[in-house]
Amino acid sequence: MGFWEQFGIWLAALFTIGIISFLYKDNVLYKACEAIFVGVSAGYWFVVYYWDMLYKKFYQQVTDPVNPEWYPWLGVILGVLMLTRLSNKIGWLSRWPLAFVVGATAGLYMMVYFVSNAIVQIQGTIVPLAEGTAGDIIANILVAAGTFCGLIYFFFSKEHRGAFGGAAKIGIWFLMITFGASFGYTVMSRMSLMIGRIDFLFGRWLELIP
Amino acid sequence: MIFGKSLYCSFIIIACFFTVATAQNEAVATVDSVGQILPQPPGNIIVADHKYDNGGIIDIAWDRSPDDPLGIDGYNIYRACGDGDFEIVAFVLPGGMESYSFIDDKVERGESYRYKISVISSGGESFSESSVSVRGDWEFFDLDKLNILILGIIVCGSVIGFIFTARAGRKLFIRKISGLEALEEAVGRATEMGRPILFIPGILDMDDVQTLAAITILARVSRIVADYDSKIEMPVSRSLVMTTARETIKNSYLAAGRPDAYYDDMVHYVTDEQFGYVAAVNGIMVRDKPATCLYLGAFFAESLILAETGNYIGAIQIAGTARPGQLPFFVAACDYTLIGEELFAASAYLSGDPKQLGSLKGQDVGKFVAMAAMIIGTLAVTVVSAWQFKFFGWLSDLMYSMFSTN
Amino acid sequence: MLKKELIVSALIAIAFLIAKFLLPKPIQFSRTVSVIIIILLALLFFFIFILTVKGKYIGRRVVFLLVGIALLLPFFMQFTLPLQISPEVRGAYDGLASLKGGSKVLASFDYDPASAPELQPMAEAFFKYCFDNDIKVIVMGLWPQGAQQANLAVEAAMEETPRYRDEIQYGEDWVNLGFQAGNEFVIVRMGESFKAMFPRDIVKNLPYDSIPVLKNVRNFSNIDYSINFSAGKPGTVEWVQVAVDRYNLNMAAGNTAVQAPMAYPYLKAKQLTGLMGGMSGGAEFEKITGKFGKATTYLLSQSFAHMVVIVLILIGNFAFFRERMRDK
Amino acid sequence: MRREIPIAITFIVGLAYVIAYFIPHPPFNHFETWFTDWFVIIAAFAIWLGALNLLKISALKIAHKRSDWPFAALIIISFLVMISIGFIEGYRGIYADQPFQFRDPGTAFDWMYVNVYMPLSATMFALLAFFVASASYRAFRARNLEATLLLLAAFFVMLGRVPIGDIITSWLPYKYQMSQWAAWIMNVPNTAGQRAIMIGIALGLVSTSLRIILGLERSYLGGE
Repeated sequence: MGFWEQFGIWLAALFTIGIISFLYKDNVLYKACEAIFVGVSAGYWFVVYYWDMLYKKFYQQVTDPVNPEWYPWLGVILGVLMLTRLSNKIGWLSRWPLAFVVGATAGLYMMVYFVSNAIVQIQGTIVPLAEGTAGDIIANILVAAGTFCGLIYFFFSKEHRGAFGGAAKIGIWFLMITFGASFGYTVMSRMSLMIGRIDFLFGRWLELIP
Repeated sequence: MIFGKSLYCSFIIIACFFTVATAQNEAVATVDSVGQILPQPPGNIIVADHKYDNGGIIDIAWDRSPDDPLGIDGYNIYRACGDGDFEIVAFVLPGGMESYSFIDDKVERGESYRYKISVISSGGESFSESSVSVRGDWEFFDLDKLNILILGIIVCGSVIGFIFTARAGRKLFIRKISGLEALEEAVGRATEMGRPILFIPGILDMDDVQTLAAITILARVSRIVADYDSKIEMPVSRSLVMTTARETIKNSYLAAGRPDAYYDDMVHYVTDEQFGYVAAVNGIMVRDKPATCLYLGAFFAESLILAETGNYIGAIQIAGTARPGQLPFFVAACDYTLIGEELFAASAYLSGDPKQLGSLKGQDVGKFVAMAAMIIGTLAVTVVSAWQFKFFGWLSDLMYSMFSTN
Repeated sequence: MLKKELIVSALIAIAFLIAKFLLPKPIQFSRTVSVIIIILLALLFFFIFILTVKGKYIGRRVVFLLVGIALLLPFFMQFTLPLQISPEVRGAYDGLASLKGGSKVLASFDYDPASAPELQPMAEAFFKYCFDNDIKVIVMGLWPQGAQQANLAVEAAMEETPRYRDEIQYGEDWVNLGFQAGNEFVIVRMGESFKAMFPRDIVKNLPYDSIPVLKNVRNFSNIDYSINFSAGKPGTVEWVQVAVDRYNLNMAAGNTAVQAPMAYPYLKAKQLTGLMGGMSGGAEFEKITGKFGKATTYLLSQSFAHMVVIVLILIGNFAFFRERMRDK
Repeated sequence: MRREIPIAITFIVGLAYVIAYFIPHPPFNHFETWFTDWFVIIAAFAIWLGALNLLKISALKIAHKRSDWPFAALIIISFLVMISIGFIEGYRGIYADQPFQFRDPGTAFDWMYVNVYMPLSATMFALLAFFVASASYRAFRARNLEATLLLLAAFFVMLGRVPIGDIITSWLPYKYQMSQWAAWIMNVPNTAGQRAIMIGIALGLVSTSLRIILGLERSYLGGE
């Protein structure tokens, strides 16, 4: 193992311990780690944006020796307009790129979500209920009924009263079970991340783990 | 030994050369002159214009040569334009599939083409029959997506329709959304206690619709705040969100007739980095002890930290996000939670503007269509599959095709 | 005050240095010691239970310490846990197993090192399986760090199985096209042409057309199967919405546990052929492919951590109900 | 003009995406390519705003000698170090005989990433493990039926997704063991709930997007 690799492991271990030390209380080491983190991460993204976006998507495309593109120039114009934010006088120009970003987001998401989240999921619920074992049938009916009641909960133009209110109530139960399942999985994920750090600290750095 | 091998190789090379040279003659011999076994040619060549494109693409598919599993070198694709000669356009490596496909995107729109596939193995090359002639056509509209267009028109049409109905002055009923009902009270409490209101618009940029929803809610909230002469505090993690939020609040104060009470630092940028941001917000919460915390927008892992800290300082907390993974933490730790669609409905609801409320009604039509389709479709499919009741066959087919995406 | 802080830090530093330079390596507990530790932990929790019921809630730091212990100690124990393969993971495996030699698989690495503990084991098992079964892998990433994670996974696979170094040719058996900015828009444009999005690979900087494995690969229609390792956005949702729904790609997903519940409706609607969720999904995948790795090792810690959280919830709620009963 | 042009831009761009979905040939199919590239270029410019703001705030802290000014200095230093390395490596890579990218393995940028950025961000993330545990002990209570359902589902999933769940229920037939319970919860009620949320979100999103594209919702431009 070379010097830089060894040094890197020690440094990473120091940062790991520094962040974990926050659990005891806020301290100087943690504050230093946090400041380095903010600086390094801002720098990291700055560099990545520069090379992956400005260099690749603009510079390389317009200077391509075979067939240079013209359209990235328009993107750069919009980007420069964004920087007018820095001035109070012409800052309103930055609304143009903003309007572009918002319009593109709205247009793309509208279609994408409508198709994948609405249409395909509705199609997914259209299954023969009475197929398979008794357990399958119950499961099919529960999925259909749960989706149905869940949608009722989201109805805005009708008061949740009577049978409608009852269905909405069942809908919220399904939603709560969904949240519980998400909660369980989230706990799992967080624990896995800590396991990863422990493996680094005690395995790779201290070499205690077999 | 070596001599034998090279002789064998030269035979193959000569044989290959011979077959390529006579490619036009469609002569398919199974055994060539030196006893090498030629591979059996691929069959069932299907050539079709690529649907719903600009006309520059033709799809080719063929069944593998029966010798494919025994080891071949690959397939050559030949193309002839009009009555012209066949030329090699591509070589496809064997992949062990039952049938192969190739997309030829180098054709001219409006021209007709024929194709031929050959298989190459150590025994030589043998050719398939020539395919029928196909023209590269273009279609204006992607008819595969007709059903999506129809459904889209129904949903968007009803949203727009109700917006106009509402604009014409018809009163629309919208049920109470408890989290939003509590909003005014929460602002009032903060005013009484003389403490600020904390508004967190999620950690994503303006290119997320949840952030957009949060900003539209901010417009209403800051109006209430301006009316009550309360104070709002809004740390953000994106520079775009910062500038947008500033404009939004400024306008609300203007509308409330109190432009003098507005100042830029109500909204301040912290950092793009998720946890750096959360650490800063935590600090603000513990130091300034806001009476009311609003978390509306796209949240990730920070939801738990925020909600826990808010609980600890005893603030009224109202949260809303469309990210199911974070909802449990908000539901467990906040006083009110806007779930999914409710977040998008919030701005319309709070505005009380009939146009906006009309769009909520339109959304309900969409839900109604979804629920009706689910019931009708499920029943039809169940009846057809369980009792082989053919009469409903058309209905189940219709429902399937209506909600299919390919 | 500062003096006390300094002393504490110095003590911790000395403890770590002792661990680094003086302790025998590696540490392994025998079965008996492990069982004794587990019993001691159980007693500790019982003690906390008594305290809590009496109305004395233990402090945050004690909880933190308990979690830390529960996560750390299992690393030194030697239990193997029986593991059942769930249908979700089986689905992902079956998709891979049904491929013939020479098939092309697109693997999108959409995560960063922060999520590596969950997703890296899956990625390593995936590569090992593909290398052993002559499945060609085309790697790309929608996250900047994703493509690097793929390189690390291949490196790890080669470290463990040195024969891959001879058998596996870069460019013929796998290729890394790297990261491309633009989130779901990248997938949209890949539907037209891969080459437009990835003119060169990132390992050897070769032009797209000169890479053998990419011959005849124009867009999704030339891909036999695909897998997506995802830790958030852009990730599985975007892949399903664009590549699967628009271009009918066959796809399985490996997700962090946080993501996994959201992917279930896609699984049920058959937009995904299979799903590996979090560490346990990874362990199951390792088991079904027979390529054992880190996920299997981590699973014991994971189990302990879950037990700790569950016991804490139970204790908290038991105390809550007692208080409520008393108030009535 | 200050308001009309942005609304027009939003309308045109939004509509172009919708049209491009249905009409797959020029010029509409080019729009997606163009817009994507413009979008990322705009984002690349926008980060200048964020970076300048960060530098400004930190510099002010140092200038005013606020209590935590050394940390503000640390932010500036680490930011500058990171971008210098990134730019040096990037240009070195372009002009090298064997061209490489700034983040390729073996570069200083990669070293910084692996040994500084990654441990910091991964550990920050991992701290949540501890917060989850503490919240479990003190916050997650079965206050009412809804909360009880949430906790029960979480209980089964947490146990069922690790082998311990099956060990506890090993006396039952496999079909009724804990992992099967967890799988059932994921496949049945979770799918139903997720679906309802997804369909609802999709409709809410369509309606919000529509309002934005049509210019009815313009608070992103600063209020009404």
